[in-house]
Amino acid sequence: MRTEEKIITRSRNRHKRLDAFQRILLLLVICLTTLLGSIIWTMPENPPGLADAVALMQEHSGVKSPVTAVLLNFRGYDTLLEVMVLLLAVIGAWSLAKAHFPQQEREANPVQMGVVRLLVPLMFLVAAYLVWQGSHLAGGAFQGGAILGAAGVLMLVTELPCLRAIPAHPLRIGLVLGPLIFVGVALFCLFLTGDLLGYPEETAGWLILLIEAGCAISIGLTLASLFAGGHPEDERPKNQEQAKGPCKGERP
Amino acid sequence: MITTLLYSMTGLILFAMGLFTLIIHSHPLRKILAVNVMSTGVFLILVAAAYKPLGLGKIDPVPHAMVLTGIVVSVSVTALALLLACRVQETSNLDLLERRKQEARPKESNQ
Amino acid sequence: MDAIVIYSILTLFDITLVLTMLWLAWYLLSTEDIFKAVVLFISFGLLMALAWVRMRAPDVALAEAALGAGLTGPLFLSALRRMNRTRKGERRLDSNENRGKDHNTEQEQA
Amino acid sequence: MNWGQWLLTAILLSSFIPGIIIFALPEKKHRLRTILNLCGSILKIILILAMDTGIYFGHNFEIRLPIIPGVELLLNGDPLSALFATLSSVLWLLTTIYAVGYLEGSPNRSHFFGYFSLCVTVTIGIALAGNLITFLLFYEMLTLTTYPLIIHRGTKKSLRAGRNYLIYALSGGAVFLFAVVALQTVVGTTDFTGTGFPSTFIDTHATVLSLIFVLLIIGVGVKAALVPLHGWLPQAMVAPAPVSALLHAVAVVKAGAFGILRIVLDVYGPQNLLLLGVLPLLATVASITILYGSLRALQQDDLKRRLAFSTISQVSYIALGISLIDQPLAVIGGLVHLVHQGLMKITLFFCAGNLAETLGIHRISEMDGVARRMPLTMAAFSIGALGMIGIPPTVGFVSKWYLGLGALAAGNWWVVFILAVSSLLNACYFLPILIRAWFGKQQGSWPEEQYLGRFETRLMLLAPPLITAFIVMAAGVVANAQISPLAWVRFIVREYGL
Amino acid sequence: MTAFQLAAPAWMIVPIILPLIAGLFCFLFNRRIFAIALTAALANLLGVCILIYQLLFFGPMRCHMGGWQTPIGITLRTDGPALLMLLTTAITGLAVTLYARGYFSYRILNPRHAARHQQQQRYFWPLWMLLLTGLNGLFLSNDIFNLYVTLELIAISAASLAALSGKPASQLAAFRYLLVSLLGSLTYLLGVVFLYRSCGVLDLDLLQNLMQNAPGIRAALALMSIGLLLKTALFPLHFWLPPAHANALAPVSVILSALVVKGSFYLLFRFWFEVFTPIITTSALNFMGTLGAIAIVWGAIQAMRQPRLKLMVAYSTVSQLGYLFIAFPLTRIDGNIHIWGIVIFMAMAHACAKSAMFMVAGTVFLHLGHDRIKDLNGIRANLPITVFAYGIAGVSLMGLPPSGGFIAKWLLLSSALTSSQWWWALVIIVGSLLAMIYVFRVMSHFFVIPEDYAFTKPTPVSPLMEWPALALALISLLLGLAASWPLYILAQGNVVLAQIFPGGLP
Repeated sequence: MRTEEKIITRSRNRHKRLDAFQRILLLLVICLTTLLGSIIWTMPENPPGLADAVALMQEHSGVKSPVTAVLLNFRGYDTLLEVMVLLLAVIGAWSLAKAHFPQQEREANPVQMGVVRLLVPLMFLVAAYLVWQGSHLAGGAFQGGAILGAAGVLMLVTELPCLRAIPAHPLRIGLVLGPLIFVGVALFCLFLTGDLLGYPEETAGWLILLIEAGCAISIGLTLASLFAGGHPEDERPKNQEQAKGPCKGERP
Repeated sequence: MITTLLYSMTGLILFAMGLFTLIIHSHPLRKILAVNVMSTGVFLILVAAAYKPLGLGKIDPVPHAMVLTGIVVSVSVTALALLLACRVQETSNLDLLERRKQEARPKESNQ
Repeated sequence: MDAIVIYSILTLFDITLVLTMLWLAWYLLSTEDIFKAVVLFISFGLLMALAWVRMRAPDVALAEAALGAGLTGPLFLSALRRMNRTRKGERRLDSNENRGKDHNTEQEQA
Repeated sequence: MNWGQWLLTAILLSSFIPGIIIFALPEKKHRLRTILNLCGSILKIILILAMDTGIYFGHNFEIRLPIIPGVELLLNGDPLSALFATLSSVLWLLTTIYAVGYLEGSPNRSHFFGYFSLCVTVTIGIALAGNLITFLLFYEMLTLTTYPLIIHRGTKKSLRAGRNYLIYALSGGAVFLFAVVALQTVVGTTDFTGTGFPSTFIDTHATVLSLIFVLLIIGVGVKAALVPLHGWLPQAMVAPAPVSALLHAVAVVKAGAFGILRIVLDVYGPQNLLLLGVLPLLATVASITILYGSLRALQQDDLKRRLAFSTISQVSYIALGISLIDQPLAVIGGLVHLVHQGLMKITLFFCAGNLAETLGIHRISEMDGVARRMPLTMAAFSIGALGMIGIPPTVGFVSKWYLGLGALAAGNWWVVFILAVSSLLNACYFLPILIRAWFGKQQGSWPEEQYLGRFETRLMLLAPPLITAFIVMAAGVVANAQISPLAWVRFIVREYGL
Repeated sequence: MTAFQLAAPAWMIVPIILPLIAGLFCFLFNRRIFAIALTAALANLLGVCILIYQLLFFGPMRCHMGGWQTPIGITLRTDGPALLMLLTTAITGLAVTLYARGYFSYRILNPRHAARHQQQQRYFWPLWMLLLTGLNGLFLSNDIFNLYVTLELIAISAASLAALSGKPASQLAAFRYLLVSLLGSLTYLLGVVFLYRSCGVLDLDLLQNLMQNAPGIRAALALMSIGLLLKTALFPLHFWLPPAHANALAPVSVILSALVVKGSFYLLFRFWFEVFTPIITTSALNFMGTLGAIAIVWGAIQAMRQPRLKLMVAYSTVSQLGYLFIAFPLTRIDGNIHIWGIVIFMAMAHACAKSAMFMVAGTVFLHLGHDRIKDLNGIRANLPITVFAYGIAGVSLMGLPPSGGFIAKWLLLSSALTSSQWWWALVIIVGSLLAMIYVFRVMSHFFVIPEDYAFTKPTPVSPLMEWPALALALISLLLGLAASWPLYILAQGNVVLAQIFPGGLP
């Protein structure tokens, strides 16, 4: 704790001049960078990699895009855990606070509404296309999900009144959908082939697409929920007094 | 090969700048920004390693996949960290308020 | 001959891109105004997307463009707004209170 | 498991299980608690006597429990452990009876008796330990189980005493641990073999082994209260009288002294120690302790404090005796003093407790004429005190006689001198008490007089000191008989081939 | 149906996938969350037992995820150390699950903050289950990038858990914790990048074969180690630990202190003594040992000075972690004989003992409403089992026999003396003495029942809060007596250990 305080007090007069601690730190960081830089400098010209190995197995992966093959087939387990990380971020965010909506409903700005009306369906389309093309070109669940998330953010920014009423439970189902499908497919493959996520070769493409679609939806919802910054209105446990809830800090 | 080197060095410098800022600055948002810059730096080094000029061989997709997941994760972590930073400020603010109230009130027992 | 020209142009592009990125990063990390820093960060993200394209990583570029510009920026901006609001509230309450100490002595209560 | 191993297990469990049950018992069930305690201790005595018999007829009692390579728990019944185990179990029975009487009506008794039982379990464990690791295990556990007893009253003073005790004992334990590991590293085993490790190690590691010996002695010396490691003992007398009895006679100090015996006789072995030439060091420390303890005892007015310093002095007779390892007579004197000192000191502490409990007397200056009010107690006290001085036919005389003979045989005149001076000092600090008590005139009323029971005090308080005092006399009178501590010690010495 | 044979490596995914599914369901459902979590914890323990059975009868195993072989696929691996860590996690995790149930139920009884406490409980379970997933994944994984992902999983769930209490202090600490974790993860990732550039593979076995003394690999090791040290909170990098651990809810403190810190340490240790062994220098080992030694003393001194019980326990963690690092310099000369034994023992004993202590601290806190050490007198009268658990856990922390901590210290001491590095032995002894002081400082307050003590009749504490603590404390105590079993498991498939104890273990 004390170090932190010191750092805080130090940084207060930061712009006057770097003090001794900061100078030493700067020196250290520069040394470190130089050292690592020189190591990178001396590294071999053609770094070894897995490009060839992946290319060799590409045809068995069920998709044409090598990145998607790595992401969802060869290293699908990684991605499964990454999807869980995303979900965790939402759980963490929900445990912290209630979502942030203005108290009184604001009159919708017609220009904003127009933009939203135009953009959001377009973004959904783009997202769907990205997921679809992920099997052979750039794109996939993460990109599609990101677009979906951006659409959600757009809606949140315009503070559409309907968003306030989104009930918690369906939202949770949507958030968990992608991971559940992922796990479900993984276990399904375990039963079929004896390996977790060991897709049968002929159906690999479809299974991957299924996972990607589910994950895209969940990732989109995840990102939008993260932007909303907390759990939905009705997440509060029932039968309890409402006055001093978990989110009393919202509006002093 | 100069491209790889150039971008790797850039990544390294970004990492270092982020690190320095992370340690010396106290504002939570700036700390989070610094972490983001750092992670970008790391990703850049990783992708630069996989780069091959057009026609000089295949691009290694594994680093790309790694960076892809990394970026998504870093966004979600950023969101969580931002929320936490906001909460820190709000709760301490609220805390202050409550203490004010308690001080204004005549002293009651703790329980 | 053509290859050399293309190569030099690319290298020039690389150097420009890299220098711009570094300058942006330095500026956004050191500027006093956090709002400015966040805006700079968004543009930094877009430049990064460009860099990913240059690195022949279109997947990453797509993700960066969507996430860096479409999500991280708004996230930072909304957090900034939220913090500013609370800070103002606090300032109205008491401008001299030293917050640093409150946290440490505060105790969890049953 | 053969019957011998069952027996060893049963010996340990006979106090452990009652202890655990007592912890769980509600405070009010004092009758059940007392029954459990007494049954446990009587059972323990019976079992230990059975073991003694077995040992006498050459049966081998041993339990090995390998833990990791190089570390094993080893319980082993040999004549020396039988000596200590018998002493502890008999005195535990008496102390339990005494404690039941002493603590009647005071709070937190299930806590107290629970730890009391555990403490004895651990002491017996020390007695039965077959290697230094097992010894260390029980030695550290002894510290932990006695600590709650010392701070039982919960006063500031007792807390301070407890803290000091912990600091001393645990530091000693740490040094001991270090030394044990070092010994294990050098020699490869820490089993109690009866002859010590092969003397070839002396040629190669003489310095290290000497150093380890010193560290080991420091480790156990803390509990044995060798000067300058004695600081905790006088403070610990703030604990209730049964606890003092436990500390001074049954468990703690004895465990330290017993540790010295084990290290000298079993870990290093007489031959090795003579080769290393470190015993004079031990003898010197013991002598200094004897004199220092006696001198400090002279200055005390607080009765229990005087007794505490007397313990410091008396326990070192054991160390002194064993340090004259080439003289069987001196060794006999030292070993038998382990028993005799326990008997005498427990009598004295019981009596001191009686005085404090019945009349509120804590200081010697308050004791004028107390023998008229409590004749039986003071009679027991006198026997104990005379024993301490070494007046025949008490057991104290027997110990000192053998020590003296051994020293004379070795031509160690300074030991004889020490014995003489310390006996003189013993007389100086005990006789005035007796004179005050028997011939002094009561001055005013007693500080806090209570009338307890039909006799001068409660029967449960009165009986134990009388019994121990009787044993002090009897064991002295029949010292040469077939069954006596002395006879058993001779048996031990024979077994070690000294 | 090869997947269901007992010898199938696919059993390895059980400890990962079960808590994962449980976490999803805990988040999804509103009711019966505890039942889901408890089932997962029990099944997890069962799964680990199956894995141990496999190890004993079929030896160490590799499980290729998705059936892809190593260069491109991810591999999971079981061996002695990993399984023992899994076992520790499973046992502690089960106890924490029970404890948390009692803890939250007790808190919800208080009508003033019932809503808030229900809210906390609502999110505790999914976070905890996913944290368990991350930990199990970490112990099993054999792929450096996958390890990064598990580290992220652990970091985020741990930070969210740390912030759960909602108090400003805990949120500030959690924020700092999150940043430190992120910094650690990023540094680790940079190391991964260097390693990938140098070797071109991500699998630990392949890396081990490719290991050579190249600058890139050394840099990678340094970066990864720094990242992991940050997460492990070795001495100069420990600043974030005490506030984060001490201000969190009690079950969370237990998890953070007993398990989370061990995860990154385990990884670090694995790297140093399995993968990167050829390039480790003696001076590096000594450096780690020195930091560990300073941590032991510094943490213990800080623990002695703390006014609050939870802070004391948290600083004790800093100190105890030092023991893990002091084992580093003792390896070279000893030829790895004891090293895994020491470290695993220390980790197991500490995990159990420290969980018990934090549980005790939490129970005491709930009981009294504070945890100021000087006002703890007389607790024994109302919470005898809890106090007993504290005492036993203290014995293990102090390293007194027959606890697991004693075995670890014995092994450390004997290694130090065998290799003639007696100064480490001195540090260990001093550390245990200091530990005795801080443990007994609290103990003396527990034991004393002052004359004027008011025997109140408080809300009875749930047995779910008292017994798990006692059970863990007893495990940590009896671990010493059953020491041969963990060593036996450790020796399975470990060439070095098998040579040293050829069938000599029961």
